[in-house]
Amino acid sequence: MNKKNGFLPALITIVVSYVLLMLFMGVDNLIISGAIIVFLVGGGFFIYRKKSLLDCIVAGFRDYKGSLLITAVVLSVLLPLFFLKNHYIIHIFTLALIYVIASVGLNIQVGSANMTNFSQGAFFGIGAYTSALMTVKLGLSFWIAFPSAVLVAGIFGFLMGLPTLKTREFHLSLVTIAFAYVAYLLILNMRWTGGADGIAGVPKPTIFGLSIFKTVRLGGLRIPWTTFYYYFTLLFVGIGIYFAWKLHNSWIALGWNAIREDEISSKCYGLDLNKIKLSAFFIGSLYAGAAGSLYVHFVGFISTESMAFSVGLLMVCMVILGGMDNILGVILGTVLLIVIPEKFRAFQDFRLLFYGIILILMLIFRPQGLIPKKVRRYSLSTGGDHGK
Amino acid sequence: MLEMRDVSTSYGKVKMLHRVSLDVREGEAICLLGSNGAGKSTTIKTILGLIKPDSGTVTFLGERIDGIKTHSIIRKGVSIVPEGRRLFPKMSVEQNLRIGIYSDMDESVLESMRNHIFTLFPVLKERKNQSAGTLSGGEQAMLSISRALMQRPKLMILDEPSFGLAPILVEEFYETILQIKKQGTTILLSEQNAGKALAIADRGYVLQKGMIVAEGQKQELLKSEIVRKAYLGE
Amino acid sequence: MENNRLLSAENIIMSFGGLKALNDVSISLKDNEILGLIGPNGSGKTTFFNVVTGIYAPTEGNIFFLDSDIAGSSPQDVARRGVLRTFQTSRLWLELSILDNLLLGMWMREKPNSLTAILRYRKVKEDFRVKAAEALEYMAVFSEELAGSPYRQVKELALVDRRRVEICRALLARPRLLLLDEPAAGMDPSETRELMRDIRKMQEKAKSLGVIIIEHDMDVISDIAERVVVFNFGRKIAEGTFGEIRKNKEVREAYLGKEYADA
Amino acid sequence: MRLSQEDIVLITLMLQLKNTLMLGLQYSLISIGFTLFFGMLNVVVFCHGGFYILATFIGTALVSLVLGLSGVSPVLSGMLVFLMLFLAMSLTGLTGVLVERTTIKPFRSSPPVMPILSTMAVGIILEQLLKLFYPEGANPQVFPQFFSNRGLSFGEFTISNSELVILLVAVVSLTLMFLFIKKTKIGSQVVAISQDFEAASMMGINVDRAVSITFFIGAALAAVAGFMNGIYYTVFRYDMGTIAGIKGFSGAVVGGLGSVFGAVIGGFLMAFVETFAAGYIPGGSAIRDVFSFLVVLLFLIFRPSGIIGQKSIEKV
Repeated sequence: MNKKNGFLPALITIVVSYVLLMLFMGVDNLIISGAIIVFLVGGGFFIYRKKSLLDCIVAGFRDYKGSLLITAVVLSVLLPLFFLKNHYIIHIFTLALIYVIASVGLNIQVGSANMTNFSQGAFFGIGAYTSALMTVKLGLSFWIAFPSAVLVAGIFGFLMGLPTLKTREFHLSLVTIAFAYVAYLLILNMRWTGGADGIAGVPKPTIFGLSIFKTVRLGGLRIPWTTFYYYFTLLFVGIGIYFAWKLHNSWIALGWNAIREDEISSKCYGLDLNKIKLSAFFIGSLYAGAAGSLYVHFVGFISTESMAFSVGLLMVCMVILGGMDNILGVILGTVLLIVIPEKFRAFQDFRLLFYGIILILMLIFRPQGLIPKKVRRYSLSTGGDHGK
Repeated sequence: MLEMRDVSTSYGKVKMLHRVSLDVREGEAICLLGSNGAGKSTTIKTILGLIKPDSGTVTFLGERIDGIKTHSIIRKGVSIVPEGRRLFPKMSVEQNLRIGIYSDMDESVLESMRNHIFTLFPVLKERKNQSAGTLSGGEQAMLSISRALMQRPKLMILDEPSFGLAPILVEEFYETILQIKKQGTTILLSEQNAGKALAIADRGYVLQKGMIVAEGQKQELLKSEIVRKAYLGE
Repeated sequence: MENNRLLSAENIIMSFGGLKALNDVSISLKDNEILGLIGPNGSGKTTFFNVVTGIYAPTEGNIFFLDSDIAGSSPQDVARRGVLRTFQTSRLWLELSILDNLLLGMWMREKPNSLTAILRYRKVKEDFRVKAAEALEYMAVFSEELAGSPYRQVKELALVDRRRVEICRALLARPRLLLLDEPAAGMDPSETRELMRDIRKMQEKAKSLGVIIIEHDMDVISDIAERVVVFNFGRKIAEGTFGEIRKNKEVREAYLGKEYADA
Repeated sequence: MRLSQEDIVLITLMLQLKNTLMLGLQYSLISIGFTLFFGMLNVVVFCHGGFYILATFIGTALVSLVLGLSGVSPVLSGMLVFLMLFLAMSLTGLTGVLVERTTIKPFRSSPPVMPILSTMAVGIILEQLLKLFYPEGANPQVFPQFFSNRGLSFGEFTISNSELVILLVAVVSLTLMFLFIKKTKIGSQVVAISQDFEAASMMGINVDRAVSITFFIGAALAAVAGFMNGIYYTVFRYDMGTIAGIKGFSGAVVGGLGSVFGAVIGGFLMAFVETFAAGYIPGGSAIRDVFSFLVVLLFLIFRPSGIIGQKSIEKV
C-alpha cells in the first residue's frame, strides 16, 4: 500500500521531534519552550487527525525498523554534543535514560500482564541501596555491585510476587502498595542503611581500574563527565531494550498477554499462571534493580526519598502516557515525563499536580497511550499476510 | 403499546441486532423465540435502555423510550423478570418485593398488592423474612415474578423464565403467567422452549442471528417449518 | 473398567449452597465418539463442563479420564492431560489477534521459557513460523477468510467467527477430549451445517478424539452425535441414540411442553 | 504521688486502648467508604484518603474562623464548631460526588485497572491542590484547639473534652450510617445495587442517584475521620491522606470488601496492630506500619475474602 513512501514520513517525524526536543531543552526562554510544546502537541494532533498521513508513518515504522533504529541510535549518540556547555541538560537526559530502564521493566507487569504494580520505585531503591552498600561499605567494584543489585531486586520482585498469585486487580495493587511502604519504612529505620541520612559518596564505576567518568578538555573543548556517563547508560539502555524486545516477541510475552486478557481461558489452555506472573515480577524487577544501580553510581547518593511511593506512581504514569505494552511508547512516555517538567523548574511545586492531570487526561481521552500497542506479527511462510 | 422500529445495536464493533421491528399491542401476550445467542436478551436489554440502539426507535405508549435511562422506562410501566431471575440474594423476600416500589405509590395499594401476591404464592408469605438466596429454585422464580408484579406493570417482560426449573415447576409457572395475562397485563416473553411459550402466547417472533426471521399468530408459528425444525429436528 | 473408555464421570454431584446444579450424573465416553448433550437452559450442561475441566471441584463423584481420576484437579492439570473446551460465550483473548489466539492454543506443546527467548531468539522465531503455518492451515479448514487475515483482533470479529476461532484454538492444543459448549449458537442453519462438517473432518484427522457437544439445535445433534444424553434440572433423564431420544416422552415434554409432546 | 510499676503498666495499657479506639474509629470511618464504593461499583477509590485529609484542612480553616470571632460565648462557639463540622462534611461529600461523576463513572465499563489509576491520579491532584492553596500545609499544621484540655480523669488517665466530643460525633455518625442503610429506602437501594447493579436498575432504581448519594456519605464519613485526625493528633500535613487511605483500604480488605460491618472490624484491627506494635515492640514506633501491612499480607495470602467476606464463585 504505502510501502514506497512510508520511510520518509517516519524519518521526518523522528528528526523533527528530535530537533524540537533539542531546541526545547537548549533555549533558555520559557515562552519559546512553551511554544515548542504547543507546536509538538498541535503537530501530533494534526497527524493523528489526518488518517492517511498517520497510516503512512505507522507503515514506515513497521517496514523500516532497521534503518529507523539506526537513525534513532545515531541521534541519541549525537545528543550530548549539543549541550557540552550545559552539563545539567546532559544530566537530565541521563536520568531519563535511567528511568527508561525502570519503566521498560514495569511495562512488562503493567502493560503486558495487566498487573498494576505501584512498587517499581521500591525495587529501584532496593537496587540502588544494594549497589551503594556493596561499593561504599564493602568496597566492592561496580562490576560486582551492579549484577548483585539487579539480582537482589529480582529476588525481591519474585518474593513480592508470591502473595499476589492468589490475587488480582485491586488486591494485587494493595500488595504492591504495602510492599512499597514496608521497603521504604524498613530502609528508613535501619541503621546499616544510613537511615534518613541515606548513603553518600557512592563511587563512579571504573573500567579496568580506570576512572573514565571525568571531565576532560580536548583543545578548547570541555567535555563534562556526565557525557560519558550518558553513553555508559545508553549502552545499558540498549541492552535492556534489546532483551525486552526479544522477550516481547517470544512465547512468554504471549503468556503475559493471555493472563491480561482472560485468566480463566488461560487456565483452561494449560498456561501455568503462577509461573507466568512470577516471571513478569522477576524480570520487571531486574530492570528496576539495574536502573537503581545506575542511578546511585551516577548521582553518588541515595536516600529513601528516591524510592518513595510517588516514584512508583510516577513510573506507572510513564507507562500509561507512552502506551501500555509498547516498548517504544514507554520510552517516549518516560523521556517526556522526565524532560518536560525539568524545563519548567520555576513551577517545580506543580510537578506532581502536572503528573496527576496528565494521567487523568490520558485515561479519559487516550487510554491506549501515545503509541498504542501493536498486534504481534510473525514471519509467515504462507501467503497469509494480507491482514490489515 | 410497545413498538420497535428498525432497531440495530452493536457491541463494540460487533453487530448484535439487525433492523429488528416488533409490536406488542395492549392485552396481548407475545413470545420471542430463538436459540441462545440469537439476540433475545439483547432485544430485551435494548427495550429496557440497558443497551443504546445505533439506529431505530423504541416507543412505549406512544412515547419514545430509546435513549432514556432504565429506571425511567421501568417507571413508565414496564417491568421485567430477568433471565436467571437476578434476585438480591442477601435481602429478605419482603425486601426483594419492596425494592422496586417507588415513593409515589400509594401505601394502601401496595398493601393489597402484597396480600394478593401472598395469596397467589402462599409459600412466599411463609418465607417472607428468609433471605432470597436460600429459597429453592421454584420459590425464587415465584419471587422474581412477584417482584415484577408489585410494580403493577402495564407491560411485563419475562426473559427465559423457565431457566433451570424442574418440568413440573415450569408447568406451574406458565399457569401463573397465564393468570397474569388474564388479569389484563400485557406480556412479552422470551423463550427457547417454543411449545411452552406458544401455548400461552397470541403471537410470536422468531429471532436468528439478530434478525427477525419469522413472525405470526401462534397457530402459524406452530406449523411453521422453522420452529418445528429448530426445536425437535422434525 | 473398559479399556476404550476415554472419559467416565461417575455419580457427579455439584451443589452451590443448597442448590444441586448436578445431581448424581454419570456419563461415559468412548474414544473417537461424539456425544451430544442436550437439555433446556439451566439444566446443568455447562456446569458439567465446568466440573470436568476443573473450574469447579465436584461436591461428590469421580471423573476418570484415561483411567486417572481428575475430579478436583486444577484447570491447568486437566488441560495438560488433554481435555480442552470452548465456552458458551466465547472466551478468547480479545485484544490479541486471531493468530495469537491460535498460537496460545499450542502453548502446552511448547515449553515457554524466558531464557530461551533471549538466548535462542532465532529458534523461537523459526518455531513461531512453523507453528503459525500450522495454525493457519487449521484455521483455513473452518474459514479461508479468517485464515487470510491472521492479524485481525478477535474483538472485531462477529460472534460466529469468534466461535470458529475458539474451536480451532482448542483443536490446536491436540486434545484427546474436546468439550464444545453450544458451538453453533447464533449461526444460521447453513453455517451450522458447515461447522459440523468441519468438526467431523477435524475429528477424523485427529485419529483419536472424543467430543462432547452441547447443542440446542436438534438438527445438529441428529446429524453429528452418535449418542445423546439429555439433562433436565441437573439430572440425566435419558440416554441413547437420537432416534430413541426423540421418542422419549420425558424429553419431548422438557422441550415442547405437555400439550405438544404428543403432537 | 509515686506510681507503682503495676500502675504504669495499667495506665500504658489504658492509653494504648484509648489510642486504638480513637484510631480505630478513624480507620473504620474511612474503611466504610471503601467498602460502600466497592460494593456498588466494584472499584477501589484510591483517592479516598484525599477526602480525609481535605476534611482536616477544611476543618482547620473553618474552626479557626470560628475561634477568630471574639466575644462569642463558649457555648455558642461550641455549637458553631459542630456547624463547621457539618459544613466540612458536606463540602467533602460534594467533592466525593464530583470525583465520582468525573473520574469514576466514565470507566464503568472499562477494565478495573482504569478506575484504579484514575482515582490514584485524583488522589495526587487533591493532595497537590491542598499544598497549592494552603502552602503552609507542606509544614506540619496545628489543628485549632476548641475545647479546654480538661476532661474526664480516672486517676492519671484522662480523656480530654475534645476527644470526648469527637468520639461522640464518630459514634453518632456511624450509627446514623447504619440506620440509613438498614431503615431508609435509599439505604436498601444501595444494598440492592451492591448485590446486583444491573438488576437494581432493571427494578427501576435510579442507580446514578444512589451512587452519588453513596459517594456523598462515604466522603462525609471520611471527613469525620479527618476532623478526628485534626483533633487527635493536633498536628497534620497535606500528605497524610495517602497513608490513611491505604490503611482504610487495608481495613476494608481485612474486614471483607463489600461488608460495612467488616469494615468497622477491619479498621479496628488495623488500629490495634499499629498502636500495640508501636507501644510494645522495641523500636516499633517508627516501623509500626510494617506490622499492619504484614497483617494485610497475611490476610491476602490466607484469607483473601477477609473476615466477613464470603468466597465468591467465579462465573464462567
